[in-house]
Amino acid sequence: MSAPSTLSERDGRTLRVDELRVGFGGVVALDRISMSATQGEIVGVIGPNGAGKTTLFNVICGFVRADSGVITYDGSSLLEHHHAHDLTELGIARTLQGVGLFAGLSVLENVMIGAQNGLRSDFGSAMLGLWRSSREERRLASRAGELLEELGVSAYARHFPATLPYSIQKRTALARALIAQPSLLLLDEPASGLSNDEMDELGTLIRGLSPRMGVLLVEHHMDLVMAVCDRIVVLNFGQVIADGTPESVQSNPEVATAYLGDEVHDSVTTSGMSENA
Amino acid sequence: MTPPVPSGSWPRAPWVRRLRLPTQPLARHLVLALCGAAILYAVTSSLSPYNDFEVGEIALYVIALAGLSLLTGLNGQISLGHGAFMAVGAYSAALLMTHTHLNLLIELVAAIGAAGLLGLVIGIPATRLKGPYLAGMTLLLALALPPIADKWSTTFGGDQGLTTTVPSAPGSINPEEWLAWIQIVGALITLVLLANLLRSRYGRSFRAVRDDEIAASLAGIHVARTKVIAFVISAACAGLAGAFLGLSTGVVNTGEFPLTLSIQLLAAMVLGGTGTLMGMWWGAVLLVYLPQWSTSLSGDFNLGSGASAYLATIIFGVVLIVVMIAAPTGIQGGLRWAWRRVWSLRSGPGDGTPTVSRHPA
Amino acid sequence: MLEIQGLSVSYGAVDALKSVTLSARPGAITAILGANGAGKTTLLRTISGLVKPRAGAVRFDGDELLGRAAEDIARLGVSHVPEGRGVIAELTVEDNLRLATLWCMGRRERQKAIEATFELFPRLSGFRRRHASTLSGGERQMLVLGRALISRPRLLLLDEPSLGLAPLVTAQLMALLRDHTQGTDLTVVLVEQNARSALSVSQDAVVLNLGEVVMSDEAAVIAADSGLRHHYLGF
Amino acid sequence: MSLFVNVTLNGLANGMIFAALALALVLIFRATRIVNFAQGAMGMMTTFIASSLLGRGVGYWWAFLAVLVIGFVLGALVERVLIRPLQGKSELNPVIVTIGLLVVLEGLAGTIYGNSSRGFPAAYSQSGLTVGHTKIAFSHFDVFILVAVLVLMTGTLVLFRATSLGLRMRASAFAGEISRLLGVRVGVLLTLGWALAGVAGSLSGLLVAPTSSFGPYFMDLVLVYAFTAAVIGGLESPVGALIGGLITGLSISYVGGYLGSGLQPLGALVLLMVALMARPEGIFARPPARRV
Repeated sequence: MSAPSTLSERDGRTLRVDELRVGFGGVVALDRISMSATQGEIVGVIGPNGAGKTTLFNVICGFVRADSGVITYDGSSLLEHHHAHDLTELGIARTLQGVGLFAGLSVLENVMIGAQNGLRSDFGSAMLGLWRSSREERRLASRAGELLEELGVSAYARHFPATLPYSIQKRTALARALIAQPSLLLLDEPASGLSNDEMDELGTLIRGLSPRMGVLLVEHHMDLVMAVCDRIVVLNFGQVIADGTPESVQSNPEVATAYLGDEVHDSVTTSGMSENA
Repeated sequence: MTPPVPSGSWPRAPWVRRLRLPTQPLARHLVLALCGAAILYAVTSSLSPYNDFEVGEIALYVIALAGLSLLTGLNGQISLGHGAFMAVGAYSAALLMTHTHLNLLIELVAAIGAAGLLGLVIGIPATRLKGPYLAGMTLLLALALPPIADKWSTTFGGDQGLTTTVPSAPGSINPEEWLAWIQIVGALITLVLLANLLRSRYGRSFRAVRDDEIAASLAGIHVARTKVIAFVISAACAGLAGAFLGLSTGVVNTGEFPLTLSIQLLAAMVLGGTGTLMGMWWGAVLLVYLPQWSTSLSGDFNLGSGASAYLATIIFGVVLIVVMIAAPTGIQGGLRWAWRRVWSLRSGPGDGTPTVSRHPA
Repeated sequence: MLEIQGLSVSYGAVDALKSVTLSARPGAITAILGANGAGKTTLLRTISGLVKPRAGAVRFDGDELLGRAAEDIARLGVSHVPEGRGVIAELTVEDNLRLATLWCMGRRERQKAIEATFELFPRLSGFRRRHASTLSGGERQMLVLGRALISRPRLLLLDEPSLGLAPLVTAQLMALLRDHTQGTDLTVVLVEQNARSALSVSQDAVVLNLGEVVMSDEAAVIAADSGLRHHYLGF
Repeated sequence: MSLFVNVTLNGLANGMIFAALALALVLIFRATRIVNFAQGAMGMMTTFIASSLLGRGVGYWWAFLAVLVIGFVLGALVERVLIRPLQGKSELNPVIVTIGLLVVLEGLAGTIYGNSSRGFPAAYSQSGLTVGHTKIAFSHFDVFILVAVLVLMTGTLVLFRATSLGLRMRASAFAGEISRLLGVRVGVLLTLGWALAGVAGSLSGLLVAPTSSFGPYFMDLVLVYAFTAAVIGGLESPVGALIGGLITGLSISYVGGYLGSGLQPLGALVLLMVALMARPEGIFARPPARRV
């Protein structure tokens, strides 16, 4: 993929999350968290199951409403009058857990979908099948084809996703996010279901994105996170418990405890359950 | 509807490979339409006037079915009330014919517009509804609209209905053939326009929204707008078909648009192949001929005249059930499958020729 | 004795379990550890009949479990507590408990069993007629655990009971589990992310990674192995 | 004023019938997330069977009872033969299958019994009661409707709230997988839900037939009104079905009384659209959790 020509204009776009609070019923999913990610930076968001990582993504994308707090991207708020379909125009793209591909669209079409918001031709010319529309279609298709080529899956361009190996599907989903040339990419568990080798390739791929865009990476495979991230934000029980370089996170005992838990000593008895639960 | 089964490899016959269709959508679809027109011309000019009349009816049902196929098959929205949109189109055109002396073209455009408008009214709440809710609402629509014409019988002609007039045929062409041609041209134009649309980003958006609304919105697609567009287009097609139906029957009254019509449209669409355009020709043929076949069938089995009226209904119902449980791809899907089988047997197993994306048109 | 041999499970194009072989003995807790996506939940769902495997065998006390319906496996004395505190939120606390006894107890015995469960979790007894949806996370976990134990199972499958619980509650839960298993013939398979607390109450442990068994030993041995930390944290 | 009273009473009786059929839709929807569009046609079919039985000299109450049993069996049969194979497919497939069943049943009824509408006897007198010195539009039969539907509703509630069978049914409707893990035979209970819905549908057919033009299509409108009622009630709760039934019955009765009966379906459509716009999942339903 060629770097967008407008790179210099977009340089330094930043996602800022400030004192964000989200609750479902009585449960606090995100408890006044603050963090940021700037274009060119790869930020990992980790934490044990249920820590609030996916909720954070969902608030950014407008699927979940925040109770309080602020999210801005490049200065504009993402919380008011904000819909998921506006994200691409702001330069934000997201992949979904699993693959989230369209089963009834070929791999090529799945990728084309990602950038068709930028098309100019109107409804009339599409319906009449005018050159204006079809030329644009052809250009989009060839751009999608090039991107698939770069990701090494162009052989499958005309296949339907369900018939393909999982790693190919994952790459297609990534291509769909990349074709919009986002300045911020949200990756939701991109490595799930991949083998070790495939994960290494994914790591190289993500690293290669970094000058062009900011990447927010939710991932459970620590090898990958530690290898590719510039900075890591650790969530636990909806709070940020660490934010720093991979090295600092690795040496943080609180992080290890969040993942591994504490030992249960013989002195702990069940009689206390009634009071403390 | 289950999304169409991915086709995997689809080898083509050698002569098909040599006969390249243009890739530009308009050119491609015009070529196909002209071929279709030539075949239909040969058919209509050799048939009796009554058969011409039937070919015209087939053409008008193709219009309605294509719209329904787009809505249900490609956009995942179901309508059990497409008969109501046909009624709106028929009455709009017939009212203009009774009260004004406009060109047929303007009357047809009015029918399309009126039905499209109703499509907008129904389509906007529909964007928020899941399958069963939308099905129930459109079912109610099919039952709610016709009584309105009875209520204001002075405007809508009550039981008698409104009469329609077919523009007189030029030259020595007989009127049935002329009407058939008006309807065939209407059908071909509709199919070309829809096929163009489906090969553009709009067609892709329809299918993306059907498959996964959340992923579609993340790709920048305005989900609600896309669904409303699909609904309006589909309703507009039904409106045109309704206006043509009025021309065929010569009179527009509420008896023409019972709930059964809406359900038969659904059955014909499902049987033809949900989500295809060409498959709608099969569906339309069934809509026109199944009642006749079932009448003669019940005559053969001495089921009595009462039964014959219902046999077609039963067959449509059974078809809906069987296709949904056993073969969700319908006739068109079955033919494609058979075609692939034949050619994969010819070219032998393990023939890894490049696969072809399955375009809906 | 639970014996699993060569168990392989795929979801479409993804291999969730690759020829997993392990066993769990009665009177002991066997911890299944591993990072998210390692295949732990799939393992439990296959044992209890919710997922059909591609290949392999699952035997419990000589009975082959594969090929049986989930409700029949439950009636063999297998209690599976699914991930995410599987209370039935629309039912009351008491109805949640009662539901688990319908197939195995008469009216009088059932009432006794319910009272015994409330004695085990005194906190729940105040909420008998409250809908389960009103319970806190810890209370829900008590309820599902009580519901799993009320039918006196021979095999207990627990999927991440500590999920979202405060550390102290987790510790108490684990201690309860430990006390409840010792000296009985109950077989417990405990799937946990919270490795240290799980290991401290378990006798045996198995570590899964990408659907494969990478470590399998006594819990104390695995707790002392630095490889475990690596599988979790990558460092 | 007397028009208003009569229209209200009429709406009440109709509302109870809609509630019965709405209950049938609710029983099925909450267990299987399917709206059975053939529920009305199934009630039509069983009413025709009742008509045949009466024609052969079977006593009214025996026929009544027999038809409820037939409704039970028919409901179970439909679930096992037509609905079970659709498990795991898209939500549009069951919609289309039940619509197919609807037209098959209507076609069969037309073939066997003919199209001309015939009379169907009412259990009690249909002439209006006299209150004081004025005759009101509420008959002994309307009282029977009221009682019969209330018995049905109460029976359903008692079943669900006070029996272990009802507990199993609720559990498998709310959480099928967890219920299976607790040894509940969910598949059987789903069939039972359809069977009970069949009883409610049969009852509504028997109650509608005397006051309508009894023929193959006489339940079509009743079904869409019941659907409206069920949606207003949230499609989940029997009590919601009752409230929705009364709201729908009264609304369309007022539309019929003041604007003309031809506009009743349109009135119901407007009511349904307003309800769906206000709360797409029904007025009395809990807001759904959004899954991403």
